[in-house]
Amino acid sequence: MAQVFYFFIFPGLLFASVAGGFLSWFDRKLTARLQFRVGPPMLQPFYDFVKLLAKETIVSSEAAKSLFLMAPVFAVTGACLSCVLIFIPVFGIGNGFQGDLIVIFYLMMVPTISYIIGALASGNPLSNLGASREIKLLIGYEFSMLLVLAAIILKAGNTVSIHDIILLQQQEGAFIGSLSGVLLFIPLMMCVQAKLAFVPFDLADAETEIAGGIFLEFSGLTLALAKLAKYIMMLVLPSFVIVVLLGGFRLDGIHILWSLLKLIGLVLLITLVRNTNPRLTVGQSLRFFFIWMNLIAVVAILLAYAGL
Amino acid sequence: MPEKTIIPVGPYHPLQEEPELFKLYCDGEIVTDIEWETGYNHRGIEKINESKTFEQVFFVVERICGICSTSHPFAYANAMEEIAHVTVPDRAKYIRSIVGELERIHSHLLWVGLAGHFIGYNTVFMWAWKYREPVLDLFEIITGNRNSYAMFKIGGVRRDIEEKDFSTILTILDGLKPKAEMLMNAVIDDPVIHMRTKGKGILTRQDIIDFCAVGPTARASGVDIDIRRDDPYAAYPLVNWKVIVAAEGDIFAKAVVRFLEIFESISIIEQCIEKMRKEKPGDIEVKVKNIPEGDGSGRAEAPRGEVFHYVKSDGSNAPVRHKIRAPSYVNVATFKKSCVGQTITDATLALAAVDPCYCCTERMASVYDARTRNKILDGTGLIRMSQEQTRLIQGRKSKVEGQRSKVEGRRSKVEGRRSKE
Amino acid sequence: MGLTDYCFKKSLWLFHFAGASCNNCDIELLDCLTPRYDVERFGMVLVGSVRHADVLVVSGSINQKCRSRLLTIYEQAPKPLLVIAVGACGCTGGIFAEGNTFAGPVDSIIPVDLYIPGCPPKPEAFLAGIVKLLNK
Amino acid sequence: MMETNEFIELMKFKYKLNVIRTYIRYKNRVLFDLNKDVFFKAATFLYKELNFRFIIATGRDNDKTYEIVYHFSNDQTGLITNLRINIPKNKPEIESLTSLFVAADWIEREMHELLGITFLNHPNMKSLLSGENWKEGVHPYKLESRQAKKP
Amino acid sequence: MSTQNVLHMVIILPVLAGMVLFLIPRQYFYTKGILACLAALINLVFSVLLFGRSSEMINICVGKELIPATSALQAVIAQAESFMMMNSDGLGRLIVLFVGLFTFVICVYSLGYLFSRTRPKHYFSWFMITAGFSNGAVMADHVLLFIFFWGILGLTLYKLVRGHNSLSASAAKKTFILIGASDGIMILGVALIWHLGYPLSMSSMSITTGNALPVAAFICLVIGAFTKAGAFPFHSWVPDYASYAPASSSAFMPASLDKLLGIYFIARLFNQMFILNEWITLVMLIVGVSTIIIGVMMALVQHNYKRLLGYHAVSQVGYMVTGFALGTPLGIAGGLFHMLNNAIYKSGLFLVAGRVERHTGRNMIEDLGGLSKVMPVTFFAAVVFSLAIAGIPPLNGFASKWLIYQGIIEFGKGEGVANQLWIVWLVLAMFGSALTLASFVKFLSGIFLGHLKDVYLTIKDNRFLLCAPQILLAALCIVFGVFAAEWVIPKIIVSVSGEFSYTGVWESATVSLMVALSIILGLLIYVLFVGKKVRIDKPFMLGEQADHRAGFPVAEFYKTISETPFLRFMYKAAEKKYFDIYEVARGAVLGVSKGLSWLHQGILPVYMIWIIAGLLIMLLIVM
Repeated sequence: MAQVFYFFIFPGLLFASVAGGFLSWFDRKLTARLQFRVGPPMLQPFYDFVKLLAKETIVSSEAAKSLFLMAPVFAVTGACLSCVLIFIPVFGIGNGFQGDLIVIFYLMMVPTISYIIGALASGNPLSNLGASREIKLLIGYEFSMLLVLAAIILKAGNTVSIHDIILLQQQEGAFIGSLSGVLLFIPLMMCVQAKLAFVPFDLADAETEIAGGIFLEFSGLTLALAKLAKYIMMLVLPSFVIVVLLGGFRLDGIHILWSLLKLIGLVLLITLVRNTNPRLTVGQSLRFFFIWMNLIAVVAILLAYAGL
Repeated sequence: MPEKTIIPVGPYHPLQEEPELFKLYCDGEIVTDIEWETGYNHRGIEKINESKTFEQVFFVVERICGICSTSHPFAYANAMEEIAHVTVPDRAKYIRSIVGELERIHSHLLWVGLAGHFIGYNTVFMWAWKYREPVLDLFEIITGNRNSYAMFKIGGVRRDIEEKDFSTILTILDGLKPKAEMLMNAVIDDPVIHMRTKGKGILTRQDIIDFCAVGPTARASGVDIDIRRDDPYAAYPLVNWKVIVAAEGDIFAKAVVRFLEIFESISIIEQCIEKMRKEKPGDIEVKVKNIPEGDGSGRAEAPRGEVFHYVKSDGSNAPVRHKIRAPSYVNVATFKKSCVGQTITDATLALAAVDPCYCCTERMASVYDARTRNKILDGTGLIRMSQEQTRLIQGRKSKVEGQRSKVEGRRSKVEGRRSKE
Repeated sequence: MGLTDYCFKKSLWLFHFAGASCNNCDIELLDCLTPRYDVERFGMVLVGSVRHADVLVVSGSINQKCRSRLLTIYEQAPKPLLVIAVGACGCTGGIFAEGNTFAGPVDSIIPVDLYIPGCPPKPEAFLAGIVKLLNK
Repeated sequence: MMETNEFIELMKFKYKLNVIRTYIRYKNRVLFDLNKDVFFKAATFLYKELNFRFIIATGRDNDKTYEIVYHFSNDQTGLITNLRINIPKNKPEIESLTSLFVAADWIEREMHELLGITFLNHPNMKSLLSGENWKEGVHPYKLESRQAKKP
Repeated sequence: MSTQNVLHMVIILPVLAGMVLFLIPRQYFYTKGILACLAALINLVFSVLLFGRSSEMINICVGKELIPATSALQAVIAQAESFMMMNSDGLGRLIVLFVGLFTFVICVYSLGYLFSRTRPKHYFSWFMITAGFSNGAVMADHVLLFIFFWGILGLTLYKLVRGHNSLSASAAKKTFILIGASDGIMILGVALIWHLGYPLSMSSMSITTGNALPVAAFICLVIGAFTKAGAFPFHSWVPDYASYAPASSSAFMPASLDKLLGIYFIARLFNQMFILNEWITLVMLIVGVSTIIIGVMMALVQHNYKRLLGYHAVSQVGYMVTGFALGTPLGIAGGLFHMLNNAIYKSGLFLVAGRVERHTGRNMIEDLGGLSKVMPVTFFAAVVFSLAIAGIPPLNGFASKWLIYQGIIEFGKGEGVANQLWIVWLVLAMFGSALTLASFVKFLSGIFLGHLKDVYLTIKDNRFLLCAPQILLAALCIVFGVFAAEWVIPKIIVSVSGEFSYTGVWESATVSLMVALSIILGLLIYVLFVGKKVRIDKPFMLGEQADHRAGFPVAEFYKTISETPFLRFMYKAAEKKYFDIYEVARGAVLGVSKGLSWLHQGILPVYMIWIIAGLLIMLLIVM
């Protein structure tokens, strides 16, 4: 029963969607402010969600119906699971629900894959195009992310346990304090940007090119769930960065404030990048990750070997 | 092998505000051919015009395209004045040029914004449109409406610019300059924008000549044509300015040309105002009694290129044939060249790069509105008019009243905004 | 007013259908998104797919070719759906109603919830219209 | 760069036999009434040798014939040259200009659609605009279809 | 029944059954099939029985008692006794169990699948014989006995590829030549071992790879194993086999049995027969990860879905090689577990491919689409298999890959060169998994999603004989994934690999429970909450009518990737078969023979010159 509570209430579905919703509002609001606009009200993500829940859900006649309808459910599940696995060690909840870095890495892939599968299942040709871009992008950034991951495992002394990594950082200072840590931060943030499908890597759901791409056929409940998964990922990915590079969260005294600031700072960074760049093409993104980000990551790994 | 695959762009696609269907034939992500389907926007304007009087035609040609709503009347006026052998007073020339150049500024800013939107750079979109707003305010000051200005008539203009407005216009333009410069630098210096636009969608000089393309599209490919200089009209021969030409022919060059033209336009307006200040207020129109038989071709340089109007009159009060060639009509055809061989992503940007305006492209068979035959002076009048029509047709009184009060509400809001600024 | 109704009104997503328009209404509609008017503060955003839409904004006169497309799009949108006819042309056919390709104003094809007349309506008029509709 | 008069003389000289009438409206507006047989050569001459730019063509049904006016522009002098050709209604055919420049493609398709004129040697002679706007085979710019329209 | 008898049963019974089936005329196809299924079932039962036994060495030399003790034959038998040793240890019994399982499952499927046109001659006979000899090979302790069984398997493999068309014949030839050549090399390896004076019994062999000769022996043997398993660069028969052989035989041989055997032998080689030195480990790891990456990169651009699966059959081997090369219990467990999992989902995928091919008659992804509407069961199975092979938690592919990753990370704590490069192995192995996912997105969506052509509307997906094997295998995928840590690994794997401790945590059962809960919740929401609000409508094509030419064909998904500068070069080279050892060797042979034929032009003076030149050289050497 405890697991069910962890999964659905705290730090799972409910907590993650509320927190992620606020972060996504923060992102939208900040975007608006950067563009001299007022921006949406604070509860906007929740309005959107509830509205979409109440709307009609349309399934394309070309779709593989069951898969199309279930894909967003998988997305939410994957996002939630990764959230739980990240936060369980953070909150020091002992038993029952654990996973290591590799598991989290794979679970964080699940929402993206679900979107891709859902888009392909929708039977819309334009979604196909979006899905093809998304999966190419996935191939692109996954390699950089893996390098970063490996570097972190290396820095943590060949352990993959989230708990140990946090503990190590709290004892010996966050990984970002070292030169290799700083270098690792760059590709990792770019991967986060790509995973969140924000500009400059939003080519899969580029509205002005392919009219919504992978989400083109989603409507009503399916769209609501897809949005929910996005909200959760908005919490999960920055938290992941914090856990592996920025010293994790600490929940005592003044550290709560620091942890919150880290989270908000990261979202701020994501939003800034998102608002100061145009979208890249598939080839350019692939080149960006394959050449530049991998280069940085490899240099960081070499530095980490040298103990820097 | 499977049949060629098609990526449809349009008709109701967020890339374009107007409906148009482009079928991109693709091989992988590479576009191998393009085909278009038109007619979604066909209104038959040329045909409508034949049932209108010469004066009324102005209101139709204004509505060929909302963005070029000065250029079409401009060209039409040129054509009519050629038939009627009329020379327009200087002050009217200046006013015409001012409106025309303001339109160029607003249209180019609009394009910059939309192009930013298309490449996912929403900040550029928002900023460009924010800086476009003062230009629309200027329009409101000069013509009374933000779009569709109803300024032109045969032999002159309808409204004078008052002395007291000059300083306002100059202040707003002065405020615009640094902002436009900032925006230009932000766009032109951005390395990622370079990646996306440089070397993409190239049109060579020969392509331009083959397709007979005009305007910034041609000028960005090194073809030095500008109707304002080549076939001078209005006040353009009276002021100093230069034609911006770039050689590369890619999307980036088009953006650069448009940006620099904004500054040229600002300078033209300032010079016009200087000259108007020096001269005493005079006539803004010559009365034209009747239009003789004959034909006239009028041209004007719209933001997108040369607008061409060919009017044939048989001596009555209405045109027998009114042919309109908007710049997009020739520019859009160049997609066949600029899109092929690009990836889909670049092709969609290349579609946007010529600043296509399908409304212009598809006006063809003309239509003119019988109900607006009487003198419509400005947009407000039209609003009222259409409200009445709405009421007539719908018989929904309450709604119309709602809209009435809404118009009031809007007015107070405008004032509120003004006072806030 | 139930929760869903409330949320619906707080989060209207617009899909823009440009008929045979002169572009002015479309541009003014886009203007609503931009800093001076910023409809996003009411939770409105412009969406690219009609499947996400709550509001179908129709501008311009409707010609024969648009007509069937408009119907298709209307059917493809998830309900509940509001329809707004923008501009003189959208409301009545306006200046183009006499054209040989004209196929009736919007409300002769699909039910319309809100008319925003004007040639073109100013963004303020658009906002005011939406507010009116929401308070209905 | 040449003066308008020189240009007219040149044109006249070259196509003397077939130029039916010449109008000079302004200093930079010229209109030639050409015979159908010679217009292609004239257009080639304008485009290839004098570097004129094709603007557009206007098609019109003037009750007796179809009248097509080809508008060319010289961007150096601002000169607009109009070539007017009358085509008999019973045999509405004329040489296409697409082999000279691509720009003629659309307008010829459009005239084909609106007036029913056939352009010979056009690579893609199908309708440009309407799709479903009017029925197949109806040419809305013909006088008879205009009169058939509801008032 | 003693273990010895059970052992006899699992080897002799299938072979006997196969022999009997030869006698039944061809027209009684179903009788043959049913008999084969029965035999396979009995075989499976015996395999399970055998699995329950404990490890022992067994002599299968029968008939010793019948011969008088004084007979001279006794001496021969005594000689043969050491030769006929069988080792029923954990690894062997595990493999036998799975051989039994796959034999039965695929036999049932074959019964439903094969129809006269594509039916190879004596299919079931060869099928059963293959099963028997596989069991024999797995159990054999003496290397020569092993080689005997192994060699015959090459022959049966050849017989099973032969289908109806000439392409399958050429694939069969290629397979036969490659496998045969590798068997020859293996015998060379055995000879080397014998030359070195080591005992030829696998269990007592423990060769240190100190100097050149043991290393050469190792390499000879490992080439045999790699060819069988299909590891780079000896993989090239697998895609050809997969494309042209009947799908049921692809599912049987390259997808499951050959993997089991090849990896079985790799396991023996790496962890029992030889003690690998640091450099060999390094080379083996390089072979492992390059197999992963090259196989999957090739799969990515395939248009023929059977060929795509063939390349994946290659790619997955890389994980197992990597796992065993690590040499740690964790790595061995991972490799072993992955071998089982791979056999399950890969043969499942071939079953799916077989069904698709049978119903549509098409091989190319771009000719298909939308089949999920008419083949729901197959589709469901395909989704499970695809996600499993892509390593999506909580399916079995993830569980075993995760073990291998753990192994690599743990391995990284060591001192050697290979250990220090652990990041390379880890990153490439995990990246291979992402690429696998990408190509399975193509496979799934190209075949099952999208627009369904009208010709395929009549397809029925209700044949029990075809559906049941798929569902069984899909269920196994789920069970092996969900209960990996709780049940499968401790019960099945640990006994073979030895005890180990995890460095990471993966609570598959809890997570699976949550996944199940959320799926149920999702279903509930759909059924109760929005059920009435779901509407079916035409796809939104921006206002236009859907055009079926529209859209982005799944088959062309990765064109962008294959066209990037470096990869384009590699793919071009691969297209020209520069990486295909068979083609390279063929080219070399042809080149040499061409040169020789140029020399043998039949002109006497030229020969004379050659002879004199040769004499001169000999003189020089002698002097």
